[in-house]
Amino acid sequence: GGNSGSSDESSESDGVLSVVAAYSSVIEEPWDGVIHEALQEMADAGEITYKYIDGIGYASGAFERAVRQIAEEDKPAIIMGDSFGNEEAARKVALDYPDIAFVMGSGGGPAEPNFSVFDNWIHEPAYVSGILAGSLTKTNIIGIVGGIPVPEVNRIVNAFIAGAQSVNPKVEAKVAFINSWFDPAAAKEAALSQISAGADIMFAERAGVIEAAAEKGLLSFGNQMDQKSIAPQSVVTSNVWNMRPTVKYILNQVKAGSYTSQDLKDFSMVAKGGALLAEINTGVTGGIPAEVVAKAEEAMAAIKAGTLRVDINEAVPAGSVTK
Amino acid sequence: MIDVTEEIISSSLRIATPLALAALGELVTEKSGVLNLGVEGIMYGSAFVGIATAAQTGSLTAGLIAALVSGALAGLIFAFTTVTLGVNQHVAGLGMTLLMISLCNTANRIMFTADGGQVRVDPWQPLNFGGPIFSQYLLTYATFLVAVPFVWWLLWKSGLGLKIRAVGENPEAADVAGIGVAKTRYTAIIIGSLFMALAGAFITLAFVGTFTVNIINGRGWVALALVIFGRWTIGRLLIGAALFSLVNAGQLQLRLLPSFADVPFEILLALPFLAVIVGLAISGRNVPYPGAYLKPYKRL
Amino acid sequence: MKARFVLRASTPWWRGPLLIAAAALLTILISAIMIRWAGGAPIPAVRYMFISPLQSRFGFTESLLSATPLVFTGAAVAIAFRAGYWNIGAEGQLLAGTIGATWVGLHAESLPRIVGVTLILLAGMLFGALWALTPALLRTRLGIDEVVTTLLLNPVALLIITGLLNGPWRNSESGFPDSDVIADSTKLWIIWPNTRVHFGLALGIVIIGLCWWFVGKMSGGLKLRAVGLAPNAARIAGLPVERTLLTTALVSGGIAGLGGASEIAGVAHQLTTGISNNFGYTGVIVATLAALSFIGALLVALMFGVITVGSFSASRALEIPSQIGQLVQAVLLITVVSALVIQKYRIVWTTKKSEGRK
Amino acid sequence: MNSVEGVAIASRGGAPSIFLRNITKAFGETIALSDVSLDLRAGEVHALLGENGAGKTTLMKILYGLSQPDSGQIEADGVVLKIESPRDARAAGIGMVTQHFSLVKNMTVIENIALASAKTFAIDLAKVRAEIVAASARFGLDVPPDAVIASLPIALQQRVEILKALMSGCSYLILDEPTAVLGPNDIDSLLEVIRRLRSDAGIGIVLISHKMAEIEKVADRVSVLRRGQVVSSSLANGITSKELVTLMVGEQQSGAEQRQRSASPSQSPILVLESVGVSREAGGLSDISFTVRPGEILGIAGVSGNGQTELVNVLSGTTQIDSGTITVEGHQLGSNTPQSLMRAGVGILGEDRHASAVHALQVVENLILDCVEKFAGKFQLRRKEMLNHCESAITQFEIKANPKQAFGTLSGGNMQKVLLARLFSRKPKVAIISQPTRGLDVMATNYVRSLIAQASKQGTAVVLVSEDLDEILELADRVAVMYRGSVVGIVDHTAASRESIGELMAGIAK
Ligand SMILES: Nc1ncnc2c1ncn2[C@@H]1O[C@H](COP(=O)(O)OP(=O)(O)OP(=O)(O)O)[C@@H](O)[C@H]1O
Ligand SMILES: Nc1ncnc2c1ncn2[C@@H]1O[C@H](COP(=O)(O)OP(=O)(O)OP(=O)(O)O)[C@@H](O)[C@H]1O
Ligand SMILES: [Mg+2]
Ligand SMILES: [Mg+2]
Repeated sequence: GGNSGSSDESSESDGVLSVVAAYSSVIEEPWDGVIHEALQEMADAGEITYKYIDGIGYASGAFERAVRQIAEEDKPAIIMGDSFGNEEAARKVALDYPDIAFVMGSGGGPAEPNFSVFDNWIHEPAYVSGILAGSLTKTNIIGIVGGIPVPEVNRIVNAFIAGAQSVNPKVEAKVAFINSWFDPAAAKEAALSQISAGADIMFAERAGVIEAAAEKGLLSFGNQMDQKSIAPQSVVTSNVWNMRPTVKYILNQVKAGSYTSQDLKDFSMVAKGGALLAEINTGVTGGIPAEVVAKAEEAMAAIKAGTLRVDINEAVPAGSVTK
Repeated sequence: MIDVTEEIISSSLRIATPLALAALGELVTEKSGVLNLGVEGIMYGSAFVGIATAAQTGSLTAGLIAALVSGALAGLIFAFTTVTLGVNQHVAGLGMTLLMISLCNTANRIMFTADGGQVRVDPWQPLNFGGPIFSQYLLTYATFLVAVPFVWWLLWKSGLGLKIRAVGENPEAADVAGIGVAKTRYTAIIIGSLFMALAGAFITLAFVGTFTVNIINGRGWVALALVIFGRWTIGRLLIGAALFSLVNAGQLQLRLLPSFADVPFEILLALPFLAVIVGLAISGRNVPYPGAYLKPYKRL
Repeated sequence: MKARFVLRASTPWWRGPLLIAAAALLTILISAIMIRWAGGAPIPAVRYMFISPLQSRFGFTESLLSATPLVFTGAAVAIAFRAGYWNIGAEGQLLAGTIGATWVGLHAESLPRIVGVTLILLAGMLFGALWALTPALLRTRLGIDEVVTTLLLNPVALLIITGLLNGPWRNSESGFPDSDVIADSTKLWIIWPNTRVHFGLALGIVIIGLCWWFVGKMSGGLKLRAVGLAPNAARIAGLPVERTLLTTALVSGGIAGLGGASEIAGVAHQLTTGISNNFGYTGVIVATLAALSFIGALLVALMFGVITVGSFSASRALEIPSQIGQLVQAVLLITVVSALVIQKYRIVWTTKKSEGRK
Repeated sequence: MNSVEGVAIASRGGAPSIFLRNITKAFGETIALSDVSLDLRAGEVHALLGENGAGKTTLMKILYGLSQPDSGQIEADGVVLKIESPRDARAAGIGMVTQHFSLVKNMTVIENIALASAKTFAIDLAKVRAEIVAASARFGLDVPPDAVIASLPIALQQRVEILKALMSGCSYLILDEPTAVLGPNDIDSLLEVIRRLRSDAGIGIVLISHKMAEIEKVADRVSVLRRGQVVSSSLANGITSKELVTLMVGEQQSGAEQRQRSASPSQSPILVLESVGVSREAGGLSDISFTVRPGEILGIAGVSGNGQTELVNVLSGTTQIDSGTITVEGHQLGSNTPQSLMRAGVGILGEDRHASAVHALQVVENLILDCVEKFAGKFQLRRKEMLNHCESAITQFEIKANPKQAFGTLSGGNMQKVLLARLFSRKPKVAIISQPTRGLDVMATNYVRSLIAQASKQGTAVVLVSEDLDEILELADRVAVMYRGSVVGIVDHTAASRESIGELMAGIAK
């Protein structure tokens, strides 16, 4: 990785904090892309200096080396990144550098004194996407292609299915996992096989699925980012994860000197603006009936108001899921 | 619901396209006595160069041409090191693969992904002649209707093919017959690289319309396996490609069934490699390697 | 103009080093072009990549750590190549070693550490050797070329790991495709306090020493070299060519597998799908750049360790892609290997044929 | 010596039309050709003579573009020819049949011939076939067009080679030792073909041969090469065979004393082969039986390609037998591996000295390669003892070499001596010696032959395989003749003559 951002090298001159990120995957992969986007925006606004290293992967010792190098050589105020699959390494380094705030995407809990965790808690917008999908399907078969069936993926997929079945109990969801975080070609092939099995709406938990839906003239739902631009005629909406609230909160904490390790889950949920539903794209092929849009917006409002709670279900949703 | 078998066949053809193209390229190369382990890298390079050019010029055709040029260039470098210099073919091939992958990843970062974006083009769409089986990309039709007969004609019917085979079997004899061994091997390597480049371009320009790290994902190694599985004949090579693609497409369908949720499909994906090893073991001492396989030739 | 390569009668001693230096320079030049293109400054980049890791204790020890798996795979490839056994399968053998090691690591609770460590290393070695067995048998029994068979088993090993990690070995806490952490009793000792440098490095150096001494000094080593240089001559002299090849292949696989175990027990402490960052393939480069000498392999492995650490530093400091580190290694391979060949030849330029006729 | 231009008159052919001028060529430190000039005429058979290694092949390879001279040039009709590849040579009307055939073994005759003229795209095998049939008739060279080369006997393969060259339209044809691989009958028909080509087609032929009889039969002009230099070039009828031999080897005549053969040896045989057979894929031997007594030399004669190489491979253990038995000193071998043979006391000198040793290793290392264990210390090889052993071998066998020198840098004669030293220092009970003097000069040849004689005197049983019939007649007590993979007759030295053995070699049963 490299970056643009401020040219200011020092760690804390005139209150500009330095943040260095370590990504296991590459920044074009949406999960890390969301974090990168938020940090880059802060850097462009002059609020932080930002550097990153990406594509570190899961080779033995690589992630720990990258994070240690950052801690040793850049001495930043904050190290962010995703420690999924490199959990042990990240936590070990954090213990050795108690003065640096470690803020990591993680499936585990926070660790004293300086290891905070966040995650993409976008099951709420996923539920609402599901409502749209359940209303729009004609074959009552929905195709879902996920990365690897880990709890954080499962809960999004399950929420999507629950949402669909809440408005249309006949919905059958076909779920396939490509067992990779980023393999658009495999994801597309899996999506095409679901389409051939009758799916007429596709949920693109991973990259590659929207392309399949677009090729077959079907509707699709994006994940992590607003992915409308990939295929404006196909993408109804996306479950968007927004890291800005998390980043802002952490910056304030560190600036104020009151940073402690914590679970930042709330900042990635709808209530605090960390999760949202992208603007519903009524321009897709065949359009979207107004009452369906209304239903979705109603559900979203209810979630914001706290009157609708979306269940968290982290069980593996395998094969075909019917109610 | 659409007929599943029909869809599996359709999907197999799609999966088989880059494999068959790359394997044909490797076949032409190996028939000249040269093992090109750079196949994975050449595919990677053309996949990237193809889409990068298409994105910059807005023309998929320009992308395809650029991909072919990149393939030819990579082939040229490989030919220079192995034919002219006589470097170990396996070392040069692995080097080529590592070079192309690291070069493209670096260029991709510099050109397209520095701010988290990704290169995208509107890819070629399948041409629909009715039914899922006949809804395929132009390149898929071209592969099976043009490239396969062409390579068959090239290797077994044309004068160049005769030269390639002679050079691969007995370079000394070919040399004495007045055939430029180096020239013929360069030609075979470059023709082979062009097919590998087509295979790479198919993945980005037709199939996914984007480029990501690890886009080739071992397809080059599968192509290599297919050539040996096919005992250096086109018919058997195609049978191998068909079997592998059917297994691959079939497992994607099987994954949809609840009872198969826990089946380790990785074993199925390992099949082509294992099939080659078993096949070699069964043929025993009768593996029809080209006579000059892996041997550099130098006149004194 | 047409170039012709003519074998030199004799090569002055300085030509080799000179050409290799030229190759290194060419590599740096090509890298510099890429660095410029990426918007970085080439000279500091080269300094970050090759020198700065050596200037701090942290950088140095991390370089040692990165070099450790390459010491094993470099030695594994070098010893096989010396015997004329073209083992391109160190990657798969290392991966097989990680499987064996993880299996022990997950089942070896409450053993004394010395026992646990011995077991995990033995398992890695055994699995690596077993992974090398089939191609070796095919070669020695049926004369089937090992280049392709060893190569094609690499993706198979990776698929088995993926299968294990998506299935029975999936992490019991996170559900991620990485195994649980191995038992403490099987973790290797840290040999340089307060760094990550572990016992595996010492083991690797011992292996290098053993290989060097065996191949150079022992009777078995003389046989191995003879088989590698001229198998028919060795056969005529009554040397057991097939047995030597088989043994060497298994030893080579065992060393690569040991490298896998060293990574699991020394650093990673768990199996991941990406556990090997092409360590086996890089081993082929390491051995080739070292011209198959063991001490050379150790030095090249260390250099690659430095480049690995240095390219991360350069990447962040100069904001250039970290992928350039790998690029440097690949370009270095091609230029140096070409230089090693070219040094044996004299290039004669001849004019076009038509000009030749008077 | 006659000057090259001096004898142009009265020649059968016309004026010289291809000149090789001042050709020099060195391989590393070996000077293969130094300042060689030669001229070739159309319609004339020009014989090229010289010992092994004199440079004949090298010179012709240069003419045919397979090798480039370090200096010198080739001219035709006053024009300098730039021959950089066989393609250039053929364009200049020069064709060549190399010492080792240049045919693609698993292609058909048609494909092999089409190769030479193959264009890039269209290729019409039917047309090539018709051309082959026509050319066969025209030159009197019958070949089966659809047969795969590997299935043809050597003589037919050679015919394909000649036809291939002729069909490319050459007016000069180089034949490098074409008769070495043929039996007497095939030799006669080849010579007939050569005469016809010269007289009917007006083709200029360069014939390389070691056999005076053939030269006498067909040559119009004879040139002799010695150590890379032309020492004579003259009309054939102006010079006798004896003079030619002197020209070839120099004044120091072969002074080898005749071996004293023991009167009928009484001891029982030490090596017994009974009905030994080897499958076709492994070379094809059938029903080979013979015995050798201690102190006896059994010569194995035969036209090359009749199973001698395979027999040596069987006795060195590199080819496994499929039937029959091998018994050494009364003990039947379970299987004929190199190890079991060596343990039984069988030693071997392979036919190709370059293939029998490791060029890159030192002389001292090569010398102990077959008994490495003897020098294995607990922790490392005992270098000192190895060197001592080597020094004494160097002295005893008069080897001109330094123990630490790389074997590949030795001259052929010295290589052969090192390998003989390796063989005899094991004190083998049976020595299998194959082509011991191939490529050696006269002095080295005599020395090697005396070593073999000496070993047999000391009780070693020797199996001597040689293509050189004179060598066998000089050394052997009995001669076994091989034909098509079996032994067709064993003749006592008292009854052995060139003629009797020649008939057996040609497969003409008595
Ligand atoms: N490729 C080579 N490398 C090194 N030396 C060579 C090579 N080819 C030939 N020589 C040497 O050049 C000399 C001439 O060899 P050449 O083959 O021309 O002899 P020749 O007269 O044809 O012998 P023969 O009667 O055995 O065919 C020999 O000393 C030979 O060893
Ligand atoms: N096939 C070969 N491979 C490698 N080197 C060869 C080969 N043939 C010949 N040479 C080299 O050519 C040189 C001469 O070899 P050759 O066998 O002709 O002996 P020679 O010089 O004729 O021997 P002598 O001087 O005893 O007659 C040697 O240095 C040898 O290394
Ligand atoms: Mg000689
Ligand atoms: Mg010769």
